[in-house]
Amino acid sequence: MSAEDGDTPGVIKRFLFVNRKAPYGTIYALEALEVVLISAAFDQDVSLAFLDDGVYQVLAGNDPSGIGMKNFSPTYRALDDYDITKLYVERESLQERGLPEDGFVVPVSVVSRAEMAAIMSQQDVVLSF
Amino acid sequence: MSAEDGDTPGVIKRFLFVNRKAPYGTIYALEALEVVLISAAFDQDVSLAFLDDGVYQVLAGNDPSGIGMKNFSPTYRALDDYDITKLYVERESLQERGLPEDGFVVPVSVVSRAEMAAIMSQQDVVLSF
Amino acid sequence: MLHTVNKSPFASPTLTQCVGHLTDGAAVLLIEDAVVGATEGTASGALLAKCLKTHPVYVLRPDLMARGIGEGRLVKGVQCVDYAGFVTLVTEHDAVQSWL
Amino acid sequence: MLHTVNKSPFASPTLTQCVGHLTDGAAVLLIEDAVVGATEGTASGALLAKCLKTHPVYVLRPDLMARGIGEGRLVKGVQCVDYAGFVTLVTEHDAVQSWL
Amino acid sequence: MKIGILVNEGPYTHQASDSAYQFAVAALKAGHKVTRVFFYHDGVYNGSSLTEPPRDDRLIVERWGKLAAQYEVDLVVCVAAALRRGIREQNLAEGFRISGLGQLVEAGIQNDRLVVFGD
Amino acid sequence: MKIGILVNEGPYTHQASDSAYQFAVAALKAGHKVTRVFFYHDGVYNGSSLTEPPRDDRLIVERWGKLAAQYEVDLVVCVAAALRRGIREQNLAEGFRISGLGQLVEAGIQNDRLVVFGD
Repeated sequence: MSAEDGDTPGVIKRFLFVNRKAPYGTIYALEALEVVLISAAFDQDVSLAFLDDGVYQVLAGNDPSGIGMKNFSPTYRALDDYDITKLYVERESLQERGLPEDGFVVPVSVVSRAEMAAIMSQQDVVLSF
Repeated sequence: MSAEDGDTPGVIKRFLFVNRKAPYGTIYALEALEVVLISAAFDQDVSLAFLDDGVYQVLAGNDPSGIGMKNFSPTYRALDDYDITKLYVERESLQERGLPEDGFVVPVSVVSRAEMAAIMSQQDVVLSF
Repeated sequence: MLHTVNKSPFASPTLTQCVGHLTDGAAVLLIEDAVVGATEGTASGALLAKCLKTHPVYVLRPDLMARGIGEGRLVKGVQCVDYAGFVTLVTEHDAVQSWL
Repeated sequence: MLHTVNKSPFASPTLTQCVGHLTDGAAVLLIEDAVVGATEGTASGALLAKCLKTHPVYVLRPDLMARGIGEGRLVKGVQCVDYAGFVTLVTEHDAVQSWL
Repeated sequence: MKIGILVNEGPYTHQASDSAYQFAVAALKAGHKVTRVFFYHDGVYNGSSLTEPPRDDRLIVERWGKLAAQYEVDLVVCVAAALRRGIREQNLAEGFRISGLGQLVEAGIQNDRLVVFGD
Repeated sequence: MKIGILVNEGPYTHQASDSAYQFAVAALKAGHKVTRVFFYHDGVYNGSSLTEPPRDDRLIVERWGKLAAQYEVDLVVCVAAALRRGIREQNLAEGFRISGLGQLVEAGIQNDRLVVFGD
């Protein structure tokens, strides 16, 4: 498929990709990222939400070499090249996990649960993995 | 395979099948039951533990016709024919789910968490699904 | 927004998280293993009773029947729907968020 | 008995249930997504700190590294092992119970 | 109304595929159009031509194919997810086609609703 | 010591197969015998000959086969679980064999330890 396939002129929808699972234990985080990258070709209004264990996806310092897997953290840094810059991380999820509000592999906006709820409510299409 | 394959004379191990997942939402309960039935042919000392959402597996009254699946509750009643009679249901799991200590599809022993822990500690082989 | 939850609240914090993210006009639909969470006398049932003051809560009846739970055991105010009702809920809300 | 847990305690009550079923001589090994539960300043960390008074708790280091968690952030007393250590734990206990 | 569906889990193991199917049938009966069902993650296993459940069980793969034929539903298996899991043209069931992730994004754009079923 | 392993999940989707593999390698290196790895539930997908992950990814199916050949590990895919999920002789990878659930019970009886990896 190419970007042209998806170019329905005039239609720009708000897409939210909801990430709630830890990386490496399952493949959802990696395959969700693959969809996000493809969505860039369709000129939509794309946002990514990281909450619950999804916050571990964007932490810096992952090293899965010991479990024989590839580190896919660098791919998050490629999102900026595709003009995907709305990455939201939920503050309450960080706090529950004893994590600080910095040390991410990409620039993210840390938002409250109420703000995250508002972001979710504004979407046209919500993709959960 | 036949019962003969597994007949290592003199070896009788304590097998515990641990069931912690609800039926129908996933296939684990059904496929675990298939292993239990096969284990009967090997003349081992078999016990079944139902705790957490596993307690829903042995409740009477399941009717999955509306979701197009087959009701496999009657299979639990067949266990008795194979001399598999040690079925333990954890009391605390029932209480947390607002369930009474009766109304099961087969005869079970309702045990406390401490008793369940003691049962688990006595096993040679623990199969979790 | 229609929010669907498919996991048992006894096995996952997903229902709690979903309820914590509801905004005006949102509704909750419990399907698959999540339906057990709507039973009275449970922590999740209490959570839903509170949620019902501001948001409608639905349970998919075929999934409830599959798990042997009678409608009479549900928290008061929770409404049962079949798959046709699921479809109606999807069309009546502007979008659907599945909490997986 | 060696008890292994592979789920994040933030996504599942499995670790709590496992700890509630330990008997004399039992040990706990956290693998896969469960390793995040051993970090200090969390509810699961506090649970494990209490558990450590009576039972050893281990974390699989390769899984910890994969999730970007430094050993310095673990609850004091939790021991890191690699896969060889996992094997040793399995052989040193009379049986293994995987909490899936 | 035009509806798209995403299925993230394989047949039999998780209820996701069953729920998606029952939902699709109800939507079609209500007069809506289910334009596409996209199979991602383990959902690609729904497109295997080799499944053979016990005789008294439902035929998940076949019934998707029949529904697609009857109502012109586009059943798309994600190529990347499928290759990783051993689903290719040679073991692809009737009624399914293999294509790229763009088809999922497109389903989000072109339908009035996108409903996700998974684990 | 003789060790048996049960794998309940498919390759790539869950870490279970990876963890089981790394554990098996470590056990063999320590001089133990891994007599059998039994694949049940979605674990049967580990025996698919058709998986093709991206070039820079690990080859889960192949490395099981190689390990089995090097150390004489019996890789058994459960027949009932496999039929339900579309794994048959025609798409069974090298090094694996299809057999009944009795092989799992037997692995529990005949080994000193049985270690389960799943979801």
